[in-house]
Amino acid sequence: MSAQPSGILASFRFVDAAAEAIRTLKAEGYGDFTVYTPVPNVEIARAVGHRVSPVRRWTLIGGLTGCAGGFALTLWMSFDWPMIVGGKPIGPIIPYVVIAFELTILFGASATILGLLFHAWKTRQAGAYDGRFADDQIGIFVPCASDRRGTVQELLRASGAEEVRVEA
Amino acid sequence: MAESSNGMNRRRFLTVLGVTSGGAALTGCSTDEVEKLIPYLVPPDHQIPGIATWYASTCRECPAGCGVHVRVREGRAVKVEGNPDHPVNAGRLCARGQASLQGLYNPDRVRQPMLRTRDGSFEPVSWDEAIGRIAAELGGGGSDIRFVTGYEAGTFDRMVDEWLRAIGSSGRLVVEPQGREAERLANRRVFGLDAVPRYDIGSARYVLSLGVDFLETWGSPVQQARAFAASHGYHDGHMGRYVHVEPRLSMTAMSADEWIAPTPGSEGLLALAIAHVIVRDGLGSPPADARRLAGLLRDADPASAAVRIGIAADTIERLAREFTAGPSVALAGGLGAQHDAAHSTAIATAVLNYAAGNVGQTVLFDRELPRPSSSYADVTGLADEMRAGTVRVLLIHGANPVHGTPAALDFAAAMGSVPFKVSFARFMDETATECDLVLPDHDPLEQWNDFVPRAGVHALQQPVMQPVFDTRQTGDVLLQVARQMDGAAAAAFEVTAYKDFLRQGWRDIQRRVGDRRPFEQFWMDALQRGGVFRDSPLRSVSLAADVANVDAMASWSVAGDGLALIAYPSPALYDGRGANRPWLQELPDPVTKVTWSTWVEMHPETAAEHGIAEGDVVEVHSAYGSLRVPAYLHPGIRRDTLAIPMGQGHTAFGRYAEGRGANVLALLSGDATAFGGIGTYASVTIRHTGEHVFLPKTEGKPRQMERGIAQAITLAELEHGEHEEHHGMHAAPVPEHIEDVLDQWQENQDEATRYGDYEGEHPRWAMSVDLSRCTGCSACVTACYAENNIPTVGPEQVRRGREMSWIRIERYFEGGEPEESLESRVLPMMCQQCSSAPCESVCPVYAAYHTPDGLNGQVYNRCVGTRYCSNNCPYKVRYFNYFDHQHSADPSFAWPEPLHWLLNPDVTVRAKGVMEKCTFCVQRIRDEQHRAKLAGQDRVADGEVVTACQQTCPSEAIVFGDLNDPNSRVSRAAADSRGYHVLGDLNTRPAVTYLKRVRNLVEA
Amino acid sequence: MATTAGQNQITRPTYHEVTRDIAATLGSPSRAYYVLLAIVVTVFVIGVGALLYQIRFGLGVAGYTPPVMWGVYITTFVFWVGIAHSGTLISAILYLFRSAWRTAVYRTAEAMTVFAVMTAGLFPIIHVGRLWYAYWLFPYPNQRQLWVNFKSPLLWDVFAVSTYFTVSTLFLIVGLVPDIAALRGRATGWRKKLYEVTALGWRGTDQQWRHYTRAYLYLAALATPLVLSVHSVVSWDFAMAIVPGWHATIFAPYFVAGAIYSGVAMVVTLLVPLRKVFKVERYITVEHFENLSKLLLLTGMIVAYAYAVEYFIAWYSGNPFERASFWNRAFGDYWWATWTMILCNGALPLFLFFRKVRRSIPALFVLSLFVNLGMWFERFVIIVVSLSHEYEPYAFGHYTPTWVEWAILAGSFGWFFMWFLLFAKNFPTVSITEVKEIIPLPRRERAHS
Amino acid sequence: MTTRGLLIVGSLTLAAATALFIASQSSGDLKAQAGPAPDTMAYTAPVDVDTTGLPGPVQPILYRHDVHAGEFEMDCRYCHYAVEVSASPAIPPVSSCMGCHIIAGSGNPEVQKLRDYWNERRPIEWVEVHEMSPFVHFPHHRHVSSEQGSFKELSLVEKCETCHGPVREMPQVYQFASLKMGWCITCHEKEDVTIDCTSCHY
Repeated sequence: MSAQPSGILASFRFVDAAAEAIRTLKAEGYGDFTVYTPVPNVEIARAVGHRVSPVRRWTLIGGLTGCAGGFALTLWMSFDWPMIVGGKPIGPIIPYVVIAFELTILFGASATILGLLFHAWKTRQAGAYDGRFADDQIGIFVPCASDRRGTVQELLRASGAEEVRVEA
Repeated sequence: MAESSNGMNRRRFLTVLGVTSGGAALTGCSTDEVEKLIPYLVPPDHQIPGIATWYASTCRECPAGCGVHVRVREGRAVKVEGNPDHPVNAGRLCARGQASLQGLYNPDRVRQPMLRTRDGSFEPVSWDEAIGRIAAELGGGGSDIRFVTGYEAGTFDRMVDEWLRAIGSSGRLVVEPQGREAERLANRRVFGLDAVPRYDIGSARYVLSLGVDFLETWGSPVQQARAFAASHGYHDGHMGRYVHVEPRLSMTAMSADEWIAPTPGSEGLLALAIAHVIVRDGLGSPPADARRLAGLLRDADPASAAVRIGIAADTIERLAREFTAGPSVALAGGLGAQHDAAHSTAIATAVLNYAAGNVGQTVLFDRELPRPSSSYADVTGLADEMRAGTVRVLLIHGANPVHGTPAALDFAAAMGSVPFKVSFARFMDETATECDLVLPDHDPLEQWNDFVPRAGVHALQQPVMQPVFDTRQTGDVLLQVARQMDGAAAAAFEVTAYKDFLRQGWRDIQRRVGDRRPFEQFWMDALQRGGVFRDSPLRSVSLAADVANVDAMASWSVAGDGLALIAYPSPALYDGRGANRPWLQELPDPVTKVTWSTWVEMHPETAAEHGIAEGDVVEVHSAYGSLRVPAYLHPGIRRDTLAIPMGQGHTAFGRYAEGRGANVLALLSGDATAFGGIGTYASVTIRHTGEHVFLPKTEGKPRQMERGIAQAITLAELEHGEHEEHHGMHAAPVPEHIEDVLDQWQENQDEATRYGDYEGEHPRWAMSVDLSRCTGCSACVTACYAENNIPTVGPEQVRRGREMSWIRIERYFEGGEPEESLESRVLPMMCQQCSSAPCESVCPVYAAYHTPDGLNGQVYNRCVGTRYCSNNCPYKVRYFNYFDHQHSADPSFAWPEPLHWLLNPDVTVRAKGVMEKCTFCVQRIRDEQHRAKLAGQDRVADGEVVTACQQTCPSEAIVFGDLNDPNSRVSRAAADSRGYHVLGDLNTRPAVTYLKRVRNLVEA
Repeated sequence: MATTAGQNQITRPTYHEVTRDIAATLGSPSRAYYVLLAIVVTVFVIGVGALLYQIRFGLGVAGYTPPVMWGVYITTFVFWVGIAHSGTLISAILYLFRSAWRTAVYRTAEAMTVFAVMTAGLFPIIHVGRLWYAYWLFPYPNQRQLWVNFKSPLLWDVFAVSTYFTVSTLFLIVGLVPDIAALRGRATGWRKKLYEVTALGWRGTDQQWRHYTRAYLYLAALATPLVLSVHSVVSWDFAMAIVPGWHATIFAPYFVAGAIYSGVAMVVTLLVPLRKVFKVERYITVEHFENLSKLLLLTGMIVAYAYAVEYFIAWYSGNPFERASFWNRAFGDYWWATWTMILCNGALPLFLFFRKVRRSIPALFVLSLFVNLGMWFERFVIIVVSLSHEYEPYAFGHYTPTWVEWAILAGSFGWFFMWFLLFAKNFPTVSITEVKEIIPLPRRERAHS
Repeated sequence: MTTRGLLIVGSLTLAAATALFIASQSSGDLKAQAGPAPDTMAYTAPVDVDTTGLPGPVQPILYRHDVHAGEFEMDCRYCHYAVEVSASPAIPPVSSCMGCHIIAGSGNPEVQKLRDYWNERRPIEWVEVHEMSPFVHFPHHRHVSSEQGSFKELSLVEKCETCHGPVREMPQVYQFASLKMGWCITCHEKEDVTIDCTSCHY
């Protein structure tokens, strides 16, 4: 992560307080804050209001590639050196469905992981962090210039932050 | 022959070549050790590397004397096949003949002269020393010298006699278990002729065998098998009928249409009773003087005889009518039927043949009679002489009396009191180990010799390759000895080499056959053809003057309440001389399917009475000794009878023979029978020892569970146009319309898979097997081992079912319940080369695939060894290399030096972990295709490719060829109405068509 | 957010307690752990020794008796592949069904899956005649210009099993990331470094959760058909063959059910000692075992039904080969194997109808052991017994395994448990994050009122 | 064996010619060193070669294929007499070397080695250069007599060279082609010959 910007780091015990804080922040026009939660939380997510993750596209594309690749691989290899076995056709589709299916899953899954890593990296946020956020606290970091610090601290306290500190 | 390799060490050359070609190990990548190529110094005549040379010679594995062609590659004999020009076997060979190579290359051959030292062990000596020693021991010769040989008919026979005469002795003995003493005696009594006739089985339409195993060891099995196929094989609507009379169902009996199991020892009476009926009712066309037999036949009326035989009287009447209905022959003899009254069986048979007018028709006496070989009585005589100490020097060649005579005679002990004993044995057998000096003879394939299997047939033996070891031909040794002796002996022979002696003899033969050409021409021609063959003139015989008062009523019977024991010669090991050939040891017995051991055949009910299960070790007691052998429960034997094969129980004779099974001769009387032979029947009692062993047998289940694998049909049914045998395959009947749909679908699939969908015109290699000709003799099995470098795995692995025989003879029993006749069927099972082969599609790496010419290809070096193909093969004809049989350093190496010299250089030797199987001798197919291509033929003609099994089959049951050629023999055979595919309902579309066995049963 | 927790509300721990308790499982374990580890490693080494012996002398040292060309190795392969299945079932399928109780047990099950597949994957290789060429089964470009035969069910296996291994491993790792992040702060020494790396810079930001939850959902969605396909493919190794007793359409569902059955049994076998050793009874409760045992009961009855159908069809089809094959199963030389299987898989699980049994952990443990045994024998019966009596009566044979096979079989257990023990000591065997998930975050209102 | 008969007759004359040729110029070596080769000669072999550094295994005798096959243009079949009739081409028997070297090449140490072998009746243990896996069957006769595809235009020696390389310029023979399966298949596919497995593997 790049050099940590300065700003305010608040920690909440109560999820609804954190949500309220998020809503007010957004109302006040602070867009680029970061929320830390120990578990995924719908209420927070709603408050932050992200759109659905684009990871799903990766899954789709990966799966389709796998499927196509599976059929291509099997059929091409069969005809590259045609050999009769058991009086069956050189390139029967039915048995190759199995291969295609497995490759669909394999590629789909791998692509999903790549998608996750890629997007998580792309949307990474710099900011102060506290280990407790992985335990039982909810954290909000609002990057802001020194002149606005006062108001932001006020705002966060008002919504019920247990602890607000300046990260320079 | 491969002569004139002027002193170059052929042996070394061969081994090296062996590495690069024959003994080639199969590995995934090429071996990185440096291979040496060693050229000839001077190339031997007509030998081109990579091209086989064929030499005609004679098989000496048994007295039949079949002609052979020996295939020689780069100076090594690699395969023995029958000589098509030879009148005896017409190109066919039995398992023992096929295995003769393992005699030549046997690792346990005596490699140089051996002399016994004071401490009793043997030490190598030089030939000069050895010969000097004999000459010294013989001194001036004398009448106290005895020379024992095996059955020799020809020049060597003459030489031994002349040699003995030269050293002033007449003590010559011929020891041959198949002495046929009973038959000779019978013919002396009945026809006043000390000879055995030739039986023309081929032209007989009715064969009655009184316990004769004429397809196994008696007489000339290959010739008789051919003749039998001609007589009994089904051929457009016609076939002969065959009735076998013996207390046990032997391999020969398995081919019978009717098997009669008489009270042991009473079969002679049956013949007599039949003759009685014939004479009584004047059936057929008996000779005028046949009524002179009436007196002899008086007491043999069916009614009383039937009781003693244990069959119904009207059966006898019926047999008499059948017997005289057409050309017929009755046979008697054979070691397996040689009880103390065997001579009266033979007499009765001679009488029967005469009464039925067969003498001169199917029973033929040659004008020139072979020199009568000595009988077992003479052997006992010799034993007495030796004990009496009147024998100074004993020379033994080609015989093993210590193992081959009853233990009761104790021949070994008798030999002990002979001061000097010389053996010319090729192996350290039981007799050789008793001798003081062993002078190893050449193998028959290494020597110059000749043999007269029957009158008019003079067969030559020539060396097909340089001697493997430092051995010498006994003929030469005798000449050298004679030369070292003083006076008469030295003068007796003007020739110095046995070859010259032989050629001299052949000048006489040329004169006798009236050949005008220069001798050299005659000689070369004879060498190429394998000998000179003429039909010999016959003599007419008539009844002896005193035939009326010959006693033929004698019969053998069990003493007390004991069981009858039959000691019979093994079809594979003969009298035991085959026991050191791994191929023969691993060859399943045609009847019991047991390998590598001895067993006692016992009826299941008899076993049940004694609480004996298969494999339980039984102690068999006779008046002369006792034996411990595992039991084999055989439905094809009388409840009051036991049977044990001969041939095992060697105490010497090499790694493959020693310490296997037991020698049944321990149970027999040492005294000669009335007719001067060994009595092979004995009265015994049995005791369950409580021990158990697993018999190394290759059979899973003896019943085919109504699966129609080996199918048969009666002649009557065929005549009425029925071709379906009713077996329980279709438990749930398929409706008509479905049947049609299925057929249509099968047709389409068949069409689609005929060429395996490969483009272009290809042959479709196929095979047909006529079960009405197959006798189960298993010659094909050994031929396949020889051709395809199949390893022998040994008893331990056979117990685990890991034998490798690409072709196996399956034997199934049908019926046999009380009041039901027992039928046995045999079926050679090899890879069926299916069009839609289940094995191919499951192989992940294409190691099993379909070749354009319809073979079910198996690429050994591609095989990874998943063994899926074998699981999916309904015929179970794929064999897996569980051990490294091809690796000389491995404990399971199958070809200990020099045995690996017989490896076929055209076939890869398979490595550990790969699957192997029959591919219709693809190497032969490819060779023929190369030849045809170079000769400018566009395709291989029908009959040009001959598979190893087809080549050797004595009854010509196997036909091979191209199914896409409508005129090929195989196409016509496949179209036969008897044709069927094994497990055809699986739609595997096999390339092998079996023709149903036809049973010539009497109309009920 | 699933607020209906499977466990009663009274003893619900706080987030902090969850983190603390589960982190505690990574502390220095008891002596028993090391003893156990020593034992399994020894067993594993013995197995390796047996394998080397077999490679040197050839497969003949195993008990193969034609026509039985597949024996203990393939049996064990199928056994382990089966074991693997419940893991993915619990982690993926139950995830899609949003069943809350899975959260406490899925990590164990998932780890088990990965290690079971690792074990299973070895057996086809051990089994082939020339294992040094086993790689020929993969379609890689080679100078021979030869490819592989995709029509062979074995090829399907290669693809199915390797796919399954990859996907389930990814699944395990993805699930681990947030937990590792949570432990990052507490760990010390080399483990701290390890965790800091493996946490992949996880902070639980809103963006990360956004992508994470989605990705996890799709992985689950992909894993679900996969788990069904894999054992279907394995079953086709047999169903595609013409061997009587193999060639049956019921095989795929039959095998899948059996796989999950054996897998769940193995989960129970693992959880019972695990919750004791790591003192996580608070999280893995009797409720969990009851749910597992219900799963056992269900799949067990499906399996039993499949047995019945097999025999029925054998009779109803009128196919003499099928009939003979199944008659031989029940009353032939291998009757003991067949009846062991029926007893263990068909009869004993019926006790699970009693709530008492379902909630008695010792009883469940014993039962699970029986099911494991029974399922191994099921595969043995299907593979070995069917092969021993096929079409050619002359070629019937009787197979008995040798010490080599038993040693390698034991070795596989050593190998499997070795990995599991190492995992359990170094990674949380109960998912911290997901256990928290089913505990609602504290709300201000409730706190004040 | 009529083919072989002809071969022998033909090759004997050839041998005689070669023998006379060598005998006629005892100091031929120098000539060869001095000027360029006369037009009659297709190729002139270097006189002495330093075997060290030459590819291919060192043989018991430095038999110069470049001299015999190259410079003297001897037919391959003179020594490898079986190549047209048999799957294996045959290694020449020592006697056929002595056909010429009973006279020719006196003073040449390598020839002296040969004569020693002959006099001591020892076979020469040549080191195999072209090693093929034992499970592969390569029928030489089919290949040298093939009229398939581009082989129609090739002379016999050119056919040999497609696999064995420019033996006519090899003082010491080395393995020219990989002889691996892929290499075989490439050619078989190019020339439209069968690629059925069992045509080589059985």
